[in-house]
Amino acid sequence: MSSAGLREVCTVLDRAQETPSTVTLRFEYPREAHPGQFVMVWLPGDDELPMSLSYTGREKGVTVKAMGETSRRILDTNRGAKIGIRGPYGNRFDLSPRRILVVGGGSGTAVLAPAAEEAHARGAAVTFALGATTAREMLFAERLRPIATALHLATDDGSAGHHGYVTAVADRLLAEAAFDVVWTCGPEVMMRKVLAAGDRASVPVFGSVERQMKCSLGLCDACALGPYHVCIDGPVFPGHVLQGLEEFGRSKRDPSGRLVPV
Amino acid sequence: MSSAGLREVCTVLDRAQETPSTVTLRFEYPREAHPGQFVMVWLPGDDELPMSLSYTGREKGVTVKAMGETSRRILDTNRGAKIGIRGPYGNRFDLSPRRILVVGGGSGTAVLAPAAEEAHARGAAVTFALGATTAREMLFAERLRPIATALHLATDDGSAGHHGYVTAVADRLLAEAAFDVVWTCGPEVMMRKVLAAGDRASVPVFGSVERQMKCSLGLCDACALGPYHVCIDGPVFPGHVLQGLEEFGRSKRDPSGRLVPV
Amino acid sequence: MTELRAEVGTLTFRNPLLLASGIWGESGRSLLGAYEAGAGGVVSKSIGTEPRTGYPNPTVEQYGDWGFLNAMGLPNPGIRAYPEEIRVAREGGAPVVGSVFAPTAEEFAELAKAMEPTGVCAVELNLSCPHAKGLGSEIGQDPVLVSEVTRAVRRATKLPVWVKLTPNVADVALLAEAAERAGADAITAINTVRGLAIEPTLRRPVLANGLGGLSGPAIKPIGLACVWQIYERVKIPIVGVGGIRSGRDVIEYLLAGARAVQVGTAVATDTVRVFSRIASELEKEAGALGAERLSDLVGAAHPGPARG
Amino acid sequence: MTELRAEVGTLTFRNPLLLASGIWGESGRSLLGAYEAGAGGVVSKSIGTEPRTGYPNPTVEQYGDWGFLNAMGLPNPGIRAYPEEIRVAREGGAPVVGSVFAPTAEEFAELAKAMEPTGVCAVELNLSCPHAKGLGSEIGQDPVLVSEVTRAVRRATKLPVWVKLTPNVADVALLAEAAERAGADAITAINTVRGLAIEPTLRRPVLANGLGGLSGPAIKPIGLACVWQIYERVKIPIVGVGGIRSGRDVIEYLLAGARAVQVGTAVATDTVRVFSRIASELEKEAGALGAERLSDLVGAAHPGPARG
Ligand SMILES: Cc1cc2nc3c(=O)[nH]c(=O)nc-3n(C[C@H](O)[C@H](O)[C@H](O)COP(=O)(O)OP(=O)(O)OC[C@H]3O[C@@H](n4cnc5c(N)ncnc54)[C@H](O)[C@@H]3O)c2cc1C
Ligand SMILES: Cc1cc2nc3c(=O)[nH]c(=O)nc-3n(C[C@H](O)[C@H](O)[C@H](O)COP(=O)(O)OP(=O)(O)OC[C@H]3O[C@@H](n4cnc5c(N)ncnc54)[C@H](O)[C@@H]3O)c2cc1C
Ligand SMILES: Cc1cc2nc3c(=O)[nH]c(=O)nc-3n(C[C@H](O)[C@H](O)[C@H](O)COP(=O)(O)O)c2cc1C
Ligand SMILES: Cc1cc2nc3c(=O)[nH]c(=O)nc-3n(C[C@H](O)[C@H](O)[C@H](O)COP(=O)(O)O)c2cc1C
Ligand code: FES
Ligand code: FES
Repeated sequence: MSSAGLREVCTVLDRAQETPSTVTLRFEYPREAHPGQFVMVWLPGDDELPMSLSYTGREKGVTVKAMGETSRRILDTNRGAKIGIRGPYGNRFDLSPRRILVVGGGSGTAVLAPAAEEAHARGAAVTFALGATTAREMLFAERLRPIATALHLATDDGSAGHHGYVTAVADRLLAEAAFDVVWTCGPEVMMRKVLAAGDRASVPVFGSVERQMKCSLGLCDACALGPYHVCIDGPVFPGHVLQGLEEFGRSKRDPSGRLVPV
Repeated sequence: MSSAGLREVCTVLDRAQETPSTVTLRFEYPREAHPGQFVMVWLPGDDELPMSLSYTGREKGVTVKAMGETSRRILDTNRGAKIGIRGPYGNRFDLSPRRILVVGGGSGTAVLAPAAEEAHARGAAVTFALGATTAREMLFAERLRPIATALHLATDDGSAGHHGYVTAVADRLLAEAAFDVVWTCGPEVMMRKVLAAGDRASVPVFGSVERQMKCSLGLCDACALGPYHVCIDGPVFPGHVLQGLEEFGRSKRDPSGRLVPV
Repeated sequence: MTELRAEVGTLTFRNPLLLASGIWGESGRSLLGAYEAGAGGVVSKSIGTEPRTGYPNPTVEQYGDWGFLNAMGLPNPGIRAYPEEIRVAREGGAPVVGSVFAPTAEEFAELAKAMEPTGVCAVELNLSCPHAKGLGSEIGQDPVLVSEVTRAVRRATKLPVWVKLTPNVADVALLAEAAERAGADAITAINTVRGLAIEPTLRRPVLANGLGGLSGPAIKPIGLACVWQIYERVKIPIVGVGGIRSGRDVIEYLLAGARAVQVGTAVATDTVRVFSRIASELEKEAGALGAERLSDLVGAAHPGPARG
Repeated sequence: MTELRAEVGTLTFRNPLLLASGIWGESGRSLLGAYEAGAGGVVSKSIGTEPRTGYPNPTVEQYGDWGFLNAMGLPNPGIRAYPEEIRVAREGGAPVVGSVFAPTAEEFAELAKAMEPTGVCAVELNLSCPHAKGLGSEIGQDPVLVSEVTRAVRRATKLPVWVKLTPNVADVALLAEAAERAGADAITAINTVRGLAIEPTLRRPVLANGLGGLSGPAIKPIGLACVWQIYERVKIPIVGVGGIRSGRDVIEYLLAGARAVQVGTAVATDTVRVFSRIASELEKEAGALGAERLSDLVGAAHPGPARG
């Protein structure tokens, strides 16, 4: 009826400090969403950023890591605050595989968690390899433990689980057990290693990718990644596609559209 | 998909000279229409006039009487010509009554014919009283004869049927037989008489009314008739409504909006 | 629940939803119908000195439910016949704003003077019809002419003078400033946006006049931008028009700086019941925003101290 | 079936459907993607002298599928980095029109000169961005500045010069005349229409910049009106833009006077496959109108002898 836009203003219902640098905000946003998809989160007066949904049910959530100015301000957002939400946008994880290896790095686990939960609810066996710089920065380990067939941790400083990169854990798991698919999200250098590991084990990998976003409608080109637009063709891409992209793991476009190193 | 308007350009498939002053144009116009409704007929380069549908099936038709410049040009339209059509607009006749008296004056019969045909198809008994200035100007007598329970004609010059006004015939029929409803269309002085006759016989009357039309969307006020707009509240009105209107049968608005005598 | 009374200068309306000029505006009974259906007031059809039949049909084109294009050509019964229509609306209790148009400042002034005894509560100067040659937007696009016309009318009548502007200019606020300096009591913005529809098969424009004016939801962002820009540069009240069909739309116009609004095309797309529906939406939604009075919202989306 | 080749002055495109500036225009691979998807050619993002990040988000607002409002703020990698993007598109075979913007005539001329060696087939001067202060529509609203900029670019390059105009003026044809007299080879019309969206709950404009520019089907009637008016007053070819998403829309623009068109917002609403869909609709529908070549339709809705 109204000619209003597609944006809704939502009240923050809950704020959970997940790690020292990561916070989850929950809000009611009635549109249907699927694991893998993202929303644009508008902090009025500030900016609007793409954020994967870390909860995709009726009471949705985003899990935000302090990076730059705006993400820091999102972290400072309190219960009762009003934020603008539009979306969901982008594609989703295929939830049909039965044996899934989830390899999450840092806040990348945010987008993998709801996918793993839903796959588990549908009967899949989900093994996790979660990495962080240090134990206190490990995201969603407790959330995912109840549904995990196995839960493996890795920290750069050895304060929890494997001392070293999570990619080493993933490599070992792929050698030891049979998986139908690997899902991954994290720094692109990490994802490149997971893609290589998947190749070695002949297991298909799907990775969720981040790029600068403005319209998230396939219009403005801010999120260009080779011939793709992350906002409409992604954020989830098959590993072989990512491997074919010169830019992946190497360069990305800054807000002016210039290619800069990732 | 397209942001095109609601107007369609139709090819005149058939042109039938109904009387020396009246022509029916047939054209394919796919939208659903009901007896009583009208369309806006655009003669490119000329004008666009409201015309009742005299055929409401898939191959629709309008039956036009030569009045002023534009209607004359519509009469000159040949098979193969392109005309613009939009609509249908307005309300319709209630086709549920079982015993119907149709009182048509001149080209007013155009809008009554499809209503009568459809009511007959649904099992109603339809009696006709059709009037014209002279026998050659009698509209649709042959079209309606096959479905008529009775068909009564009247001409001003006595060249066919009753010599005199068709309202006299209607008066007599209403006195002689029982009807559930009277439908009428014709000059407003004629319709006023039919309304009075209906009153005397305690039979409800519905009349189709013409007024200046421009938008036919309830926007411009060209068709104002008391508190009503003929394009959206009409053209079919219950007799008691018409009788309550000071203007009906007396005045109408010219294209500038001034009240002038009918 | 928010109190819906709206003040435009010295005038008070029971709610901020006025019928826009040119919609249901030829007959007094229709004006009254809009008021009875819930409008806070009504603006007459733009009236000229002599009766005018307007352009031949087609005079309208429709785009889905988000846009209408029209070139009526300012049909109107003329200022001698029209007072009778105003009388009908006034007797029914409707506050009527008398809209007028003319090719010269003198004729505008005479029309305004002729409106005075009819009981209208204000005159609205249509300086903005986008398709009638020499009448309307040629004047409304030139700040000097806007001044001249406004000043002439200002001198001729004690009635509040509303100046209705066209969006078909580089800087609508410049014209609003010209009107304010010349003594206008309010700015009405916007009239329709110049547009054209073409019929491919017939290889010709759809409207008999060729060019027309776009109205309906499609122009809401344009109207909001104009009201926003005008609010930043003039102090007199603004009446917002363009694409309004919901309570939310009205709130957007208020926040941009309008004190009242006019509703046109929605009377066709949503029937005349649109007035009561918008009013009840407005009451609820303005209430949810914590507004006691509508004036709490006026201009509130602008940075800086409120002028409510 | 109509031959779809389109001529704009000395340039020939395989079809008249060009990608509009600012859509899929930052990366050369995206430009090429539009060409591979069926566009007849592509216009680059408007490029300035220095890299620009543009405005913060939100930069877009959407109205159903009939309107988008944006204020990107002319983000672009700058003229030093951009030739590499053009190279990618050119190597894939795409004819590229290089769009440029600047605050002064001299800077426009330098940008045009810098475009020459990149292999673009023409430069398009963006004199029409409705929301970037001092860049764009302030120039495009003033015939003197339009002349100055056009003349400076005309002198600086042998490339065909297309001047892109804003609809946010009283008389768009006046600006087109100024561009023609100053040596422009073609007029592109229109850029977006100034608009505003307001978020009621937050009591603020949606876009970080406040004002933005409306695009999509809502502005098709406005774009058609501009092309119509320009066609009546200039002889150089016109490239029509605004709200095109079907073959019928293209035909309307051709009949109004355009020789080619640009498609922007529909790339988002209908995906990039819109180019091949429009092309096949156009082939069929122009054929049904009896056109052997598209030029048979150019301006054909105007009264008087055809200029096809
Ligand atoms: C589809 C998608 C989903 C996303 N989901 C999440 C999510 O669930 N949780 C979350 O915290 N963030 C997510 N992001 C990233 C988020 O949108 C922001 O980019 C991030 O919060 C930084 O924004 P900022 O303005 O605070 O930092 P900026 O001021 O932009 O940058 C601060 C620092 O972070 C770096 N940086 C910025 N953006 C990225 C990026 N995309 N990738 C890597 N480094 C970057 C910059 O180079 C800089 O060093 C997602 C991004 C996309 C495209
Ligand atoms: C809902 C509706 C349905 C209609 N259906 C039909 C129809 O099926 N067939 C048909 O022939 N016409 C119909 N008309 C009338 C038609 O639209 C035109 O008004 C009529 O053809 C005259 O148009 P014109 O331009 O040729 O004449 P004009 O130049 O407008 O007028 C010529 C003469 O006719 C008189 N006249 C014009 N319009 C009317 C009118 N509405 N009633 C009485 N006298 C009038 C004028 O006063 C003048 O004397 C209908 C009108 C309406 C509103
Ligand atoms: C059919 C029609 C006729 C109009 N006639 C007039 C008029 O006579 N005078 C005037 O000032 N505005 C006239 N307008 C403009 C409206 O008053 C209003 O400014 C415009 O339609 C935008 O509002 P909307 O989107 O609510 O319709 C007319 C608009 C329409 C659609
Ligand atoms: C997101 C976006 C960015 C744009 N950027 C530019 C630009 O950089 N330069 C320019 O000349 N026009 C720009 N435009 C305007 C378009 O080129 C086009 O003129 C306008 O969108 C109307 O066409 P459409 O309705 O097909 O989108 C932009 C439009 C949009 C929607
Ligand atoms: S964010 Fe604009 S195209 Fe993807
Ligand atoms: S014809 Fe316009 S309101 Fe009826």
